[in-house]
Amino acid sequence: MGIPQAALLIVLAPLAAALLAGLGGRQLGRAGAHSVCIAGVGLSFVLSLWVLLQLAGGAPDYNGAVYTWGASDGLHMEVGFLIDRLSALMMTVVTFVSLAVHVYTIGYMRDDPGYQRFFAYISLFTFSMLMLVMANNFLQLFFGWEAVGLVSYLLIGFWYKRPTAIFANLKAFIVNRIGDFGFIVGIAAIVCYMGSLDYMEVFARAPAAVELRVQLTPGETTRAVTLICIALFIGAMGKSAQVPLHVWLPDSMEGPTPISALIHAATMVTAGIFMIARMSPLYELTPHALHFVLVIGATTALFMGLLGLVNNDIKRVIAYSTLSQLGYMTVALGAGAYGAGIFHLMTHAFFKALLFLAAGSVIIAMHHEQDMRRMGGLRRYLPVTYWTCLIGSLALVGFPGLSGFFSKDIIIEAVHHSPIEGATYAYWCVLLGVFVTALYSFRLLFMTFHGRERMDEHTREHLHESPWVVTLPLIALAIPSVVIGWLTVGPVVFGDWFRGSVQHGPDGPLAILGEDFHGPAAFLLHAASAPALYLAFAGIATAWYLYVRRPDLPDAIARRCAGLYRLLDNKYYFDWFNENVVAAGARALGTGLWRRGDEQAIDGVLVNGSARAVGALAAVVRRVQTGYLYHYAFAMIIGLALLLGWLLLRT
Amino acid sequence: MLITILFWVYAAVLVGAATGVILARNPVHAVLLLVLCFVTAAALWLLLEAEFLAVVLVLVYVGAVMVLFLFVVMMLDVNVEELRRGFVRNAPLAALVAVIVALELGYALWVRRLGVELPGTKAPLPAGHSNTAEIGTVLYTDYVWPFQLAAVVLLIAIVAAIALTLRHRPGVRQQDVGRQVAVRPAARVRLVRMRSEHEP
Amino acid sequence: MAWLIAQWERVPPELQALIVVALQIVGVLLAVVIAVAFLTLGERKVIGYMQLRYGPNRVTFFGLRLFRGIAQPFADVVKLLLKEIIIPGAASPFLFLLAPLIVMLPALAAWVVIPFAPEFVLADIDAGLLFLLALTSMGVYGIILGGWASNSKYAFLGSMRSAAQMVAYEIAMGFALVGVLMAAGSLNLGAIVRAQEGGLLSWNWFWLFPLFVVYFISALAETNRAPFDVAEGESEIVAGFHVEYSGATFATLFALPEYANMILVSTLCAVLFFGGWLSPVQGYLPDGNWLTVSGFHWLFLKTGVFLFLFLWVRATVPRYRYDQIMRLGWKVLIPVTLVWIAVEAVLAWLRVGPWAA
Amino acid sequence: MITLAHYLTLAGVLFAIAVAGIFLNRRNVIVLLMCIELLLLAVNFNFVAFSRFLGLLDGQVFVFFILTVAAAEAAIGLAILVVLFRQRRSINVEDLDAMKG
Repeated sequence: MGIPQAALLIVLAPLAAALLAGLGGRQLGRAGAHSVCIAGVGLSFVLSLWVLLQLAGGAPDYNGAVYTWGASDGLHMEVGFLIDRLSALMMTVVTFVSLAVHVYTIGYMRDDPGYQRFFAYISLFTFSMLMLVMANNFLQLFFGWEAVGLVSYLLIGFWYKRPTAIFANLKAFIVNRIGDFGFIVGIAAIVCYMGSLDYMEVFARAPAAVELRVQLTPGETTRAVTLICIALFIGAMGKSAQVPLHVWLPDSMEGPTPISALIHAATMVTAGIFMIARMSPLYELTPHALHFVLVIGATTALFMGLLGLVNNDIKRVIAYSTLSQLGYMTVALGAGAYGAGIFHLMTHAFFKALLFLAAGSVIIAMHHEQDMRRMGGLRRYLPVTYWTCLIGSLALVGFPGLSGFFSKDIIIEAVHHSPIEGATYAYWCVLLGVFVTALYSFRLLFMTFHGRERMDEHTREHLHESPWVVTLPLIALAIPSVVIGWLTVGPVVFGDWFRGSVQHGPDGPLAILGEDFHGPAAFLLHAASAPALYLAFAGIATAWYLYVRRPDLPDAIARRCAGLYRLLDNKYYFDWFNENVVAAGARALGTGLWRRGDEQAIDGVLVNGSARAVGALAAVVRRVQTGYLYHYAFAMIIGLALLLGWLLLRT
Repeated sequence: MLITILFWVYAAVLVGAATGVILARNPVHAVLLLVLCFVTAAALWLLLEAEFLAVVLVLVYVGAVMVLFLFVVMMLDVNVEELRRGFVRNAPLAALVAVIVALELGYALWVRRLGVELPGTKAPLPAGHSNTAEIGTVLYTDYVWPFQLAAVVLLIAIVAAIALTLRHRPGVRQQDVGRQVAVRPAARVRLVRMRSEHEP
Repeated sequence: MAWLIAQWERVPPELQALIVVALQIVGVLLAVVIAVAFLTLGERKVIGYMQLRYGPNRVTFFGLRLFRGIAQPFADVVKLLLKEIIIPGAASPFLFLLAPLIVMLPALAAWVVIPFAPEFVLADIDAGLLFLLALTSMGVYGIILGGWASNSKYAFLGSMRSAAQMVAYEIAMGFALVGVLMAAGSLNLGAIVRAQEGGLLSWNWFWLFPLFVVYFISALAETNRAPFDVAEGESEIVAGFHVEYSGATFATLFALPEYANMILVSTLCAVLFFGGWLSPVQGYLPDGNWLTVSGFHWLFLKTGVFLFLFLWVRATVPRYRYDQIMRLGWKVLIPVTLVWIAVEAVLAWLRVGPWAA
Repeated sequence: MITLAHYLTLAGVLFAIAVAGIFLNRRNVIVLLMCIELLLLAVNFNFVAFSRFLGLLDGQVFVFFILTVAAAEAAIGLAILVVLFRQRRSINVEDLDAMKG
């Protein structure tokens, strides 16, 4: 078996599993459904790992079409795979997290009536994500992109009887559509200016097309490649939840927790990051677009993290954390350190999935209670969850040696060295972000697992550790959270792992950092001289002080800084703005169009008016149309005579 | 000389018959006069050495189309008198329009000339000349697609005419040849062996 | 005699030609009319013998007993011509009198294109076959008009039946003729005969046998002969379209055209499918033998055979019902001709048989 | 001698007669149809005459097609007429005014 066959199997196994579980779920039963899906995803994971090892061992990249389903005017529309180290890495991460989530779901969804449907969805989701990651052309990328959006819509609204879930999935869908609009404009611009959908052809033609300009506003031209990159990034903003298209992600916590882990931590939201890394040959051509990316990412990284400080829903805190971390990745991309972004994506996938699953474990134990104010002191009841959660949190805040430490530190350093305009702003954002990250992470940890037990008696009596299907994935994710950074930072970020798949500028920040890199241990020592580490520790200490030592203090601070607190509590009024300006405006516009445009202009003037006009005209013409055959015959003959006369008299 | 005489005779008959067609009181007479028109027209076409078309005109129009007209005229119980109302009242207008058209055509023909050598005559075609073969040659080569199209038009006309006039009358017994042929003796006759009542 | 020839020389050549042609026409017509007269006699005798009775045997010339009944036709003619012509009161007199003429005219006019012998044909026109078709299609007018002008429901019904039947069978007949002209490559009847040179098996009937059968059946129907004589079905509609006619009008509407048409289609059968004036043993016996010489006698003989067939059929086959006639015409004969024309086209394309050259 | 002009004039006269016929027999659909046949005959006359005098065969081919189409038209027209008569017991054009507003 070669890589092409493996690639096909990797994609098709989850699809087949999804179809089996989705269409034949009733026949398969619960056990059958989860067995099929886990087997499918497991096969995908094993094969992905095999492909990754093959590529690591020096196997050549695979880039080929499987099926051509349309060719029009030189434009080939194909299903094709590009298997290089970037996509292999993504495949492995996606399938691994997905496998963990699959196993975890057995425990989490045990009593849910939509068990088989859920498994079908998550397998389908895995398939979509793999199609996205493995695409070798924009059309398939778009297919995967939309399929991921669709399945996330289905999954967020999985509990479709809850109004909030319906609201959340609609919100996610609509916000993603806005991003997708930009995305498809980008693809269209690529077809327009590059004349191809294939990645490699586009990349090959891009340098020649750099000077193509497009006139967006009168008298002012923009470079086409900048337009393309910004349009694509708008798509990425939707998927990867960057400000201001981030609003759907916290709300999407309405879905079952495994989904939160799968979609909103490890896979779907990383699609944007992955896509921009994949498009790095295009982005390298246009500093303007990178500047845009950098500023958006930095803003997201800091300000979304701040929101995590005031929220009391355990899953939402993690969701804001995800937003913040996505901001970090985007910053890395904007700084031109694509490898760092992908590296953080990978490490983040592990510890964020871990955190979500741990939160899920807590939620199971608390009988679907998500408010942290009703928790506390849980570490005695849920030891495995506690320890794995602690590992995840430490990885997240960047505890030295853990995976998050490496990835985050590299990003901060990369931004520091970035020549892109706005890098200073970004640097301060990400640096402060470290403190904020530590603060909210440990706020969550302390509020949940330490301190006074604030739950009611009934809940306390039933507290017990989750079953092994829940804890096993926790442990399985905890291990890479700890070690993956140490093991892979060298080759992935500073080595030539991504050579050929991701293009870094020759004087990019990673090149500068790479000169000083002498292995993970040295990196560890070097970090001790940077502010980030101390900020992280400061954050942890502050959290401990506020939520363990003086639990009364946060409320007092909130009262003192009421304006700031209200700003944060209302999420910077984004939702308010969307609800009352955008949505209300759209509704008002719709109502206006309906009343004025549809009822008055179209129905009134065009439809009824034209009918009335025709009627009035017909009333006149009716006198001519006698209905007698011979009148028409006379008209014809007289007309003929007149025509003949005219022809003859016309000299 | 002979041709000139024939032309004038036929032309006179043609014009007279045509006038009769439009003035005839009885539609049957009109049909018959129209048949006469077609026959004289065919004769005139023979003078023009268009034998094939002349024969086809008789074959198709006289032999088929006008028979159809005759059938319809005879079978429909038409109140002729009622249809003639307004005949006289319309006559001046009809004459006026006809004269205008005739004048226009005459003007076009005799004054404007339209670039045609009108008084020219043609020598008769050579003896071995076959108008039918010539038309056939052109029809099956240059005009083969229009020819097929014309065939389709006729087919549609057949189908349409049948579809329009076909009606199923209840209670009419019709012969089903297929069923008649399919009859087997065993289905109709049963042979019964009986003992004779009296001993011989 | 010499004076006559001298007078003849003084006549202008154009007029000479006209007189010659006129004499030829009169000759042919006379022959046809006499043949019709004797055909009526022949019919009665033949059917009489077939039905074990005598037929006409009283009227003779000057009491000669040898050919008893031989003068019967002349007696009939005299009788018919002397009878009163009755015009029904509500009839349309002009059309009533016109109808018989319209029937008779095509039946006689068709003879101009019949090649009687290698060098004898009144009008050797190229489109002879088309001319025949055109003329036969005109015969239907007389019948319709005769029936309609009589202002009698029986006559009208009979004429309608007859007209529908003729129109229907004309199509099958026309298709059969298409096969013939495909085989000969010409519409000229003389050319059609010449294309069949070479003895019995090179005549058209051999390769176009289905078309010949269709043609013969259609001919029976076209002439309103038994078993297709529902137009005059005595038991149903008295006597059909000619029920109101009498005397000379009856003779010209009914007797003369019907028998003239019978002779015509028999002759056409001989010309189109049986080699016309050609000898059947041509090519089988050495040349110069008196049997191999082509000539009018062969045509006469063949026509006689077909006329006998007509009579034979009348004597033996029961009358068809009207719907059966229509069914036979539209659903059997026309498809058969279509199929065989297709077969013939394929044969010609493959250059089989007479198309080998 | 008979020239092209003779035939064209004859056709013109025929055409004018047919036009007059349409005006005269405005109530009788059958005669109307016959007048149309006359019109077509007049037109065909022109075609045949021109074909002969210009020495081009196309005119005759065109007449052939006109005959075809006219035959089809007559067949369908008469079929419609028969159906009409069955429905209305009349072929008076003035009775056929269902379209009249």
